[in-house]
Formats: sequence, structure tokens, C-alpha cells
Amino acid sequence: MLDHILSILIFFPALAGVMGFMIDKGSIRAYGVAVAFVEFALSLWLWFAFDSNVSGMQFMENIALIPSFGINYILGVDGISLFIIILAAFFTMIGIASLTETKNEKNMIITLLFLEMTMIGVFSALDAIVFYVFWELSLVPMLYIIGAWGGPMRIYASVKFFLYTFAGSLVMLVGMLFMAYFFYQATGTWSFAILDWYRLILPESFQLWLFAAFFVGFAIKVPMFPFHTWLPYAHGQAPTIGSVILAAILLKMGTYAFIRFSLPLFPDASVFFMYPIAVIAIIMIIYTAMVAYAQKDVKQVVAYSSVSHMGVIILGTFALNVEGITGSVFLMIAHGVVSGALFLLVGVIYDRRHTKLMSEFGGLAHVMPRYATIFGIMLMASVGMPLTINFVGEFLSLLGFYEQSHILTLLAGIAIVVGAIYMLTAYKKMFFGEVTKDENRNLPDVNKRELIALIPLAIITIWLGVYPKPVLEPINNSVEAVVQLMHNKSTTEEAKSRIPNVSGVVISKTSTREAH
Amino acid sequence: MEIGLNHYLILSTILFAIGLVGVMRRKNLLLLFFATEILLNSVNIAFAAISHYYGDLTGQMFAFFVIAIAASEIAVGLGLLIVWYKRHGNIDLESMTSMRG
Amino acid sequence: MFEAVAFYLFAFLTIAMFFITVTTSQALYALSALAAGMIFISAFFFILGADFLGAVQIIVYTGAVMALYAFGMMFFDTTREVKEKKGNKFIIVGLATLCAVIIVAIFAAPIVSDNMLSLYPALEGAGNTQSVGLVLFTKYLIPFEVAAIMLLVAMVAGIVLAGKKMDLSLTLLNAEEIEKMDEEINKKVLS
Amino acid sequence: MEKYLYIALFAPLVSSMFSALFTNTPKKQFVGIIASLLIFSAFVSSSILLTHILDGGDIVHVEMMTWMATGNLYIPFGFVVDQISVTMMMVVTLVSTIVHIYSIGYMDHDKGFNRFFAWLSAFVFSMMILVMSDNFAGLFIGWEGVGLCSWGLIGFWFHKEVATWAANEAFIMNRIADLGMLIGIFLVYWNTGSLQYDIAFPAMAHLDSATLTWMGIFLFIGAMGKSAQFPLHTWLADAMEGPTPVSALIHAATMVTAGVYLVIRSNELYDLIPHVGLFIASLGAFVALFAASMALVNRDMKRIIAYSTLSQLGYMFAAAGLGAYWVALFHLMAHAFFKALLFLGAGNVMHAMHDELDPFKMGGLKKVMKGTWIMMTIASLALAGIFPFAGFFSKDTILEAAFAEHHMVIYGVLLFTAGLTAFYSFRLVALIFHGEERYKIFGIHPHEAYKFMLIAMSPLLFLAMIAGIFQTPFFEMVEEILGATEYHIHSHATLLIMLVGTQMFVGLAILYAYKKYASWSSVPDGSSVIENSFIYKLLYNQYYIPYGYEEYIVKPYNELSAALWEVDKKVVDASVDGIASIFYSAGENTRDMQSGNLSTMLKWMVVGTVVLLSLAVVFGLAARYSGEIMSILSGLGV
Repeated sequence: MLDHILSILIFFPALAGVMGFMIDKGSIRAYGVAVAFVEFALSLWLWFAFDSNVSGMQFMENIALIPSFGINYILGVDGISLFIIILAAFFTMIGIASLTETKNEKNMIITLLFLEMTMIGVFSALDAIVFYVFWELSLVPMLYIIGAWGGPMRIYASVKFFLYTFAGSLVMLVGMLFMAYFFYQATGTWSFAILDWYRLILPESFQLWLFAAFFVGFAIKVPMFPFHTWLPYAHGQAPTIGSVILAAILLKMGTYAFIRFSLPLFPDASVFFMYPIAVIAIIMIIYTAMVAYAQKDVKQVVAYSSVSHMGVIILGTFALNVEGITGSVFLMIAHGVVSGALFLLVGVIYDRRHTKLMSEFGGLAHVMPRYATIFGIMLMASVGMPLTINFVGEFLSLLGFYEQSHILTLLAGIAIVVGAIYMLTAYKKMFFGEVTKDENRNLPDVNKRELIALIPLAIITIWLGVYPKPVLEPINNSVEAVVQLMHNKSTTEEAKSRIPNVSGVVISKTSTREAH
Repeated sequence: MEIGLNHYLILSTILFAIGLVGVMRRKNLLLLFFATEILLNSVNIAFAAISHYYGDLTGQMFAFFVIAIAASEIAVGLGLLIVWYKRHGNIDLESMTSMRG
Repeated sequence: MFEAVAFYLFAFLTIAMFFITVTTSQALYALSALAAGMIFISAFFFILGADFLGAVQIIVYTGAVMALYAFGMMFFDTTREVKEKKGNKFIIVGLATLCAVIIVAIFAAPIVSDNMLSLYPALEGAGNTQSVGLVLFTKYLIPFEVAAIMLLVAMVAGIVLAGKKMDLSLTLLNAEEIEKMDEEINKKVLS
Repeated sequence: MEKYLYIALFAPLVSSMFSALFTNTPKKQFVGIIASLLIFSAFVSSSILLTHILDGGDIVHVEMMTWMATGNLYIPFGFVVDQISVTMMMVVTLVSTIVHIYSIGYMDHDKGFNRFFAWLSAFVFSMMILVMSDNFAGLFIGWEGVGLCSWGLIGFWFHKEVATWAANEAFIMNRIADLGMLIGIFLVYWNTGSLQYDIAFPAMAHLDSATLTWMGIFLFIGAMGKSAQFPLHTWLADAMEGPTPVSALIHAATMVTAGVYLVIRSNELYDLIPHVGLFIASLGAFVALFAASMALVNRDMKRIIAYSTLSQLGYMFAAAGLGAYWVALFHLMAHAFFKALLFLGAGNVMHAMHDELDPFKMGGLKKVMKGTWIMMTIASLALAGIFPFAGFFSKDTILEAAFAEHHMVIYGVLLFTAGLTAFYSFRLVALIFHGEERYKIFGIHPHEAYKFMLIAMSPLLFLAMIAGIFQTPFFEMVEEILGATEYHIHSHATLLIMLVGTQMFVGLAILYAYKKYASWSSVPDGSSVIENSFIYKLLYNQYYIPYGYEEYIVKPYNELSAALWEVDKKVVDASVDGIASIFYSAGENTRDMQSGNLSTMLKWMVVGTVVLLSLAVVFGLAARYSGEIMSILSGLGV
């Protein structure tokens, strides 16, 4: 079973989703939770069985689909993707568990299970076509979730979301086809397997164009400035669960793809584009943070903060060294947990008051102390308080990029200031002061169902902040392999000097001190 | 003066053009059908001529199949026309605007 | 020489007939001209040595298809003048001419015509019925069968589409029943 | 010894978590008592560690577990108890124990009693991490942790708008400085390859001076924020919105001294870059004077003490910048004692006066609050540096250090500030405890604080009086790690003149303050000549700096944010929508083609055929004559 655990992970929720059509409306929720729990347990088993000392792919599966064109169903997982898969399973589980009363609950749960399939598929696919298929498929359930359960402008938001990301990924597809064609030219055989592509060394001019093609697809998904405007609409209109999954997992596809495709395939182009992308990332960080500060709607604040944090992830990715990339992968997980939790928290208050405007709140700390506490923890995680999960990722990302550019890191570091500004202001508006609105006086505090979702997130936030090693170590090993690959593949002098040679450095992680 | 393939091709083209004129200006569907017949026949000439000059029967085969397709097209097309006529009392193109985008 | 005369003669006739077909305002004229044009086209086939095709042309087009059209026209009110569309005739003719000129230009272009003529000289004996049969029932057997099935399907479709209420005969119905039927038809039309 | 280290470190955490369990329940007296006991146990452990160090024992160094390890980066949770950190631990645990006990009384009637202890103990824990960590990352954990707790405690009464505003201001301003700190940490890592003190500092000796300068500057920026140095000082005065025990613990004794601690901890770095040290010293001297000047006219009791804290932090930085690290650390310790005492005394007064803060509305309180009066007077004497109280030993040494190092401007400024310090301290004491009982106008009936609160304060009183005798043992303890020189003016006569002169100057300032304010009888209403003078207004409005920040930073930031949001909607998003609408309108305009009229469609079909055929011709020609076309194009220079 372990040989096919990835396939099982991918298709179990989909099959269960199909079966879900036959389940009675009343018991669909229990069914959904059960399925998601089994899936999550499987993903934990995957982690358990995962050998964190191996840097390469594990649990590989390979089934030929169209052998003449080298399209195969190849799956595999390494330290980079492992935790995002677990995160996807985890968020689907708590998402379904904490689902508040919605119309057509059955459809929602089945859609979520399908979405889970596509998400895990994206993160475990090692064939470009399979990857692309899952990548595009993931749009459909999300489109449905926003379009069917969203706010008043849901159609606009969902269509915008779909077209935007779809347009980007088409360019990416063209890039993939060209890549396969170049591979064919070089070797005489067709292959869409990413691991095969890794071995291909392209001349720099080709790399630049292909990098750009892939970049468009990924950048829109991330979303990077100036392609970010679909996100606030999508978040603003999506139901809570949609926002949670979107922020926690779907956005990570873009940054994950940067590490899976752009960096190892085009090391020279990555170095070439490092500064422009870093500048975009910094614009993202500061600009969206300021826009977030101007928002009146708390969900938009969280949405823009999402973009801002994604900027740090991008920056860490393009640090092109082990510290930065490890940090950015870790920050993906961290941001997933924290922003997912923040969206859940916004959903909690939205369920009670049916508004997200901060001016409608005020003094909530008096009426909902537990809610305020959990929100406070997540707020502090979001602003990057040490010993919370976000700090580890942010610290490592910025630390990594500092090697490349001092002044840009200084600018990017403004994130921790502006982040604090909008988050604290939002918190102050919502929770502090006297209770001014009568409607707020008798709001019930978070109930058990919401706590089921929020408490584990809070625990993870602190736990991985204090002890990130179990997650950081596998990521680190895989990232070292990626960086080494990039160093070996790079052709230009600049790239050789920018990308460190990992194997040449004695890894001093297990110093003598740790022995005792 | 030797009649070459080009002659036939030009003839075919002229007939095709005439057919196109008919297709474009006819409003009555029945007469439009006539025009399509002209188009098909013009192509048939080209096929037969090419077949002849290349010494390959494939062209004739194609013409043959074209004829078969034309025949079935007319059978179905006329049937549809009759149904339409029964419904609407005319077979004017102008009345068929339900496909308006 | 004889071939050239025949070609030009039939070319002129075909073009004239088809021209009448697309320009006349009388449906019957159009039908007659079309039938004549078909026959003239078969002449080309004979000139080209495609005897079987010529025969088929006459039988299928002039025989079957024209008969079908003739029957079809009985359903429609064909006595009145056909109204033509208003619109710029120059555009229509211009477009068609342009299309034709381009095609001719392509074929007449040295690169295309050279390739065509220099490669294959005409072969004697090709196109007789026997060889057609040989090819048709060996190489093109499956398309042939498919075409047959298609024709069958088309026939069935034609009957089904056109033949609704064919079991009723106006001559056998009395006046009231006919009126009732008319009303029903009208209702359908209105709805 | 490791056992005691862990107790000292984690007892506050346990205390915090225990109290946090009861945050949603009504006040429970035992929460405060247990929290105090746990902090006391941390104090006892620290004392044991201190005796261990004093006895010449080894430095206690433990590595608890790995925190972050990736690439070449390796950051453990490592803790070290050496001479510096044990001093800080003593200060922190002692003051916090006292503040905890005091708070049981002070927060007696507060709804958030349990929550208060959770935050307060969390603060102690963060502070312990800060001072005990053996690497910069751990320091940063504590650094941010104290910032967080300070945010929670300043905004403790979160229903008050000003309190939450001040909390956010403090947090954000600290964040600005933390950015500098973070950059400093990055610099340390990429240049020395480690964040461990014992690896990084020795490695610094081999670096070039430009890198070291930047390192020193960025780390000092971090220190500036935490220690509220100019220009990041405004949060400290506003932070006085928090409960008074918080002011005593965080904003006087411990957290604000973290910056000084950082500079002292990085002494090996700053020794290598004396020019940065001189800048630090100059800034310190400037802040000392600057803050003291604002304290002269302020009419808010707590703010006056806050400015005095700021001024004293300036002294510490001046000492640290001049390389007299041990003097800075000693003054830090002594200052913690008497300043905490002063704040707690002020807390008593506030309680008595029903949260009235204007000393002009008090007066004559010594009759009803004898204990507090004595304590505050002695604390003020210590602050002013009168022999034989604690301040005399610590502050005078700073002056001596400045003199000995031949920085006469700094010396002069610091000396002058000493006079100002004495003046404003006794202005406060005189206004509160002497003169007419002006509070009667406002119908307030003051009463003395609980006995046990006064008893809890007494250790501080004791230390404020006798801390001076620790100077020599302290010096002996820290000299090996801080490589200190004893600052002695070589000529005894000069020393004597200096000492006596300083004492007389300070004494005169005190007498002048008493003379002017001890018999004050009215509440100023803003009409007197002095209140309308330019200098008074300037000082009273804190040099208009908060106003300037509000006007030139906060408001533009708000406006810029709003403008950027508009940009986001109207430019970035609209351009995307514009592309979409081009397609949309193109479709809208071309839908006429699809009129549903078959003959129109047929016409379009023919048009399409013509276009395709033409393209075929064009491409055919292009393919045929590609060579010629290329040559023509190249001839045109394309």
C-alpha cells in the first residue's frame, strides 16, 4: 500500500466524493469529516514513512500514459512538497469539520473533496502534464465554491479568479511544451517528466524565455504584484471555507512551482531575474501592506496581508541559497496555517454579525474574550512574533536574501513594521475600546465546533514556532539537493557565484553540542 | 491547343465563384441549395481533372463520394426544409434568426 | 483539337446554365438550368475519361437529385417570384470574383503549375468502369460501405422529417377534418 | 547549576500559563499569590546562580534543544549565565517579584486581575530569555517577547482608547527598531557564520571596520527602539497609560534597559568600533539632557518619571558608549531599584488620588501617606545622586568615566543634567507631598496603600539606600568579562572637588525645587507668564515631536495608504479589467456578424475564405522569396 500511497492520497477523496452523492443529506457532514480524517491520517502516515534523510523523491509511482510523447503519470514527494500535502489534507479536514450552516452542504463537501484531490495532485505530480492537469482542475472546484456560495458579487469574483489564473497557466503550458520540445531536440526522446528535465542544461537565452513563460503562470497564482487584484475579490466574495483553502493551499501552488520548476530548470535565468523579482516582491510587501491598512473590511485586510506575506516567500525563494529557500518553504506552511486561521476567525465573526466591516465592531474583547485571545495569537503570528510559526519562515527568508542584497532586504524588512501597523490597527478597531454597537453586546463566544478548528491551528502555530525541526529538517535536505542541482547546472559565472555550492561546505548542523 | 489541367481548374474556379455568388445572394433556401450543388460540382470537376492528369483514381473516388454526400445532404436538407415550411409557411433565410448571438 | 472545342463549348454552356441558376428569379428556371448544367458537367467527365463518374453524375444528379428537388418544390409555393435579398451586389460579386481570382492565381503561379504538370503525364486507360470498380471495392471498400450507410440514414431521415402525417390523405378527409388540422397547424405555428 | 537556570527561566513561564488558565474567570486572589511565589522562586534561583558566579564558579552554559537548523545556520535554544546575565537576572527577578506582590494589592479591584498576572509573568519570562540567551536569535525572541508583553500590558485596559493607541504606538515603534536589529543579526550571521555569542564575537576581530560599523549601527538601532532613545522615544511617555506596576517593571527597571544590555553584551563589538561608541555616548548624553528638559515642566506624574527614566537611560548609553560597560551595567542595576521604587510610590499616590496624575492637584499628601512619602523622597534622593544613596555611586562613576576619558562636552552635559534631575525629582516630591492640600478642591479623600504593598516595596527602598556598597564586589565580578578599567581621576584633589562640586550643585537644585514648589498653593490654569513663554510651551509639548510624528508621518501614511488603495482599484485592477473589456466590447461589436441571418453568415464565410487564401498566397510568396526578403530587411538595417 505504501508503494501507491500517493495515488491513494490523490484519488481517495475524489472517489469518496463521488460516493458522497449517494449519502443522505443529514449524514453527509459526518461522512465528509470521516473521509477527510482518513485522508489526513494517510498523509500523516506518509510523513511517518517518509525518510527525512533522503533528499530526493520518495514513494515514486510511474505509469505510462502516452509513452510516445513521454507523458507519464509520475508521482513522488520530497521534503518540499510533503508538508504542503499534509497541510492540504489538514485544512480540508478542519474546513469540513468547522463548516457552518450552509445551503447545499452536500455539494460543498463533495466539492471540497474534489478540491483536495486536485491540491494533493498538484503537489505530488512529477510530470509536467499531470501537474498541469491538476493545476487547472483545481480551478474548477474553487470557481464553484466562490460562484455558488459567495457574496453578492460572486459571479464577477469567480470569473475574474478563473480567467486570470487560467490565462496565466496557458502561458505556462506553452512554456512546458517548449521545454519538452527542447528536451526532444537535445535527447531525441520526448519527456514531460520533471526529473528528466532537471538533467537538461539549456543555454541562457532559452532559459530566459522559458523562465518568463513559467513566471507568468506562477506569478498570477501567487499572486504577485501587479497580478494580485483577483485575490481581494476572490477572498472578499468567497465563503469562509473557500478563503481558507485558497489562502492556505491554492496560493502555495505558485510559490511551490517556482521551487519545483523555475529554480532547478533555469538556474541562470533565476539569477538573471533575481533582482527584478525581488523588487516586485518588495513592492508586493510594502504596497499591499499599505493597501491593507486602508481597508475597512477585515477580510480584505487579511487578504491583502496574504499578498504581502507571499512577497516574503518569493523573496526567500529567490535568495537562491539553502537558508532562504528553506525559509520560504517553511513560510508557505506557516502562512497557510496562519492566514487560514485568520480567515476562519473572520468567518466566525461574519457568521455572528453578517458583516465584515471593522467599523461595525469594537470592544469585542469584552464580549468574546476567547475569540480575542485566539485572534491575538494568530495576529502575533502574522506579524512574525518569534516562537510563532511565521517568524521561523520570515527570519530564514530574509536572512537568506540578505546574502544577495543588503539594501533590498532592508526594504523587505519593512514588512515587519508595516505588517504590525495594519494588523494591530485592525485588531484595535475590532477588539479594543468600548462596545459601541448594541448588536455586539450579546455575541456568543466561539463555540465548540469553531474551537475544533482553531485550537489545533493555534497549537501548530506555537509548536512549530518553538520546535520547527521536524519540519525544517526534511525541507532543508531537499532544498540542499535543489540548490546543489542549480549550482551544478548553472552556466554563467554570475550564477555560479550567486548559488552556493552546498556539497563544498561542511554541514555543521549536528555539532558536538547536540550530541549530548 | 492542348487542354491542360489548368483549364479545368480555372473552369472549376469560375463555377465555384458562381456558386459563391448564389450562396451569398439567394434568400430562398431551396435556391441556396442549388448554389451549394454548384459548389460541389465545381469541385468534382477539379477532382476528376486532377485524377485524369495524375493518372490516379483517387480523385475520381473522391468525386464519387462527394456525389454520395451531396445526395444525402439533399435528402436530409429537403426533409428539414419541408418541416420548416410546415411550421413557418416560408423558407426564407431572413426568418431564420434564432441563432442570433 | 476536338477535345479543346468540346471543352470550351461545354465550359461555356455550364457557366451559362449555372449563371442562370443563381440569377433567375423563377425557381423553375433555376431548377431546369441546374439540371442542364449537371448534364453538361458530366460531359467533362467523359472528356476526362471518367466514364463511370459521368454516368453516375447523370444518374444521381440529373436523375435522382433533380427529381428530389422537383418533388420538394411541389411542397413550396414556387409559382411566385423569388424575392432576392436587398444589398450590395458588388460586394457579393466582388468577393466571389476575388476568391476565384486568387485561386486561379495560385494555380497559375509558376511554382504550383510547374510542379503539377511536370510531374505526372496523363495515363491512358485510367477511369474505365472496371478499374473504378477495382479500386472502389478494394482500397475504398470501407468508405464505400460507410457512404452506403450514410445514404441509407439520409433516406430514413428524409422520410422521417418530411413524411410526418403522410398517412393522412387530403383527398380522403372531409372538409371539417381538414379545417381542424389547419387550425392545429396554425396553433403550432403561433406557439 | 543547570537546574537553577531552568527554574529561573521557566518558573515565570509556568506562572504565566497558570494565570492564563484563569483569564476568563473572575478575580482569584490565589492566582496572584502563586504567580508571585513562582517568580520568587525564579529570584531565589537567580540568587543561587549569583552566589555561584560570585564564588568564582564556572559560567553556566546549557543548550536545551535545536531551534532552527538549515544550511549552515544553526540556532539552538541555548542559555548562558555569566556575570552580565546574572546581574540582569537578579535585577529582573527581584523587581518583578516585588512588582508581582505589589500588584496583588494594586490590581485588587480590577476585573482583569488574573489576566494581568498572565501578562506580567509572560513578560518576566521573555525578559529572562532576553538576558539569558547565548545567541542573537534567542535575544531576539526575548526582544520581541518583551515587546509583545509590553503591548499587552500598556493596552491592558483595552477599553481606553488612549491606552490601546499607546500600546500600538509602542509596538510599532519598537518594530521599526527591531528591523534594524534584525538587519544587524543578518550582518552578524553572514560575516561571522554564527549567531552564538561565543563564536560570533571572537570572529568579529577579523572583520573590516566598515562591516563592523554597520553591524554596530544596526544593532544599536535595535537598542534605540527598546530603550526609547531619540528619535524613537515618544512611545515611552505614552506607555504610561498602562497600569503603574507595569510602568515600574517594564518601562523603568527592565525592558527599557534591554538596549543597554545589548550594547553591554556586544562590548567586544563596540570595543572594535570606538567611533560608533562615541556616537552612542553623544546620543546618550543628548537624550539625558533632552528628556530631563521635558520632565521639568510636565504636569503628569508618571510622565515625569518616564522622562526621568529616559534621561537615566541616556546616562547608561553614555557610559556604555564610552566603553565603561560595567559602569553602565551598575547604573542599570541601581536605577532599576530606585526607579521601580519611585514608580510604585507613584502608584500608591495614584490609588490614593483616584487616578489623578497632575501633581499640581495634589499637595500635602505627606500627612496621609507617610510611608509613600519617605520612600519616594529617598528614591528621588537616590535618583538625584545624593551621597550615600545608590545613585551617587552609579551616576558619579559615569561622570568620572566621562571626565577620565576626556569627553568634556559629554561630561558637562551629564553634569548639568544631574542638576536638572534633582530639580524635577524634587519638584515632583514637593508638589505631591508638601504645601497646601489642593486635592481637597476636587473632593478626593486619599488613603495610604495596603501595608503589604509597602512591605513589598521595602526591599527596593533598602537597595536604593545601600546599593552603593555593592560597587566594588560588582566590579570585581564583571571585570573579567567586561574587561573593565576602573575610572579614577588620578589627582585626589580633582576628584574631591568634582565630588563635592557635584553634590553641591545637585543639592542646590533640590533646595531650589523645594523653595519654589513646597509651598505651592494653586492649580495653574495656563495663564501665568511662564506658562505662556515659548520655552515652556516647547518643553510642555515635548518639542512638538509627537505632534510632528502625527502630522508628518502618521497622517501621510494614512493618506498614502488610502491613495494606494485607490491606485490598486483604479489603476492596477482597472487595467486588467480594461483588457477584459476590450475583448468584451470587441465581442459586443462583432456580434452583429452573428445576426443569425444565414446569408450574412455565408457572406462572412466567403470573406474568411478569401482571407485564408490571401494568407496562403502571402506565405507562399514569403517562403519562396525568403532569401530576398531577408536581404532586403538586412539592407534596411532591421
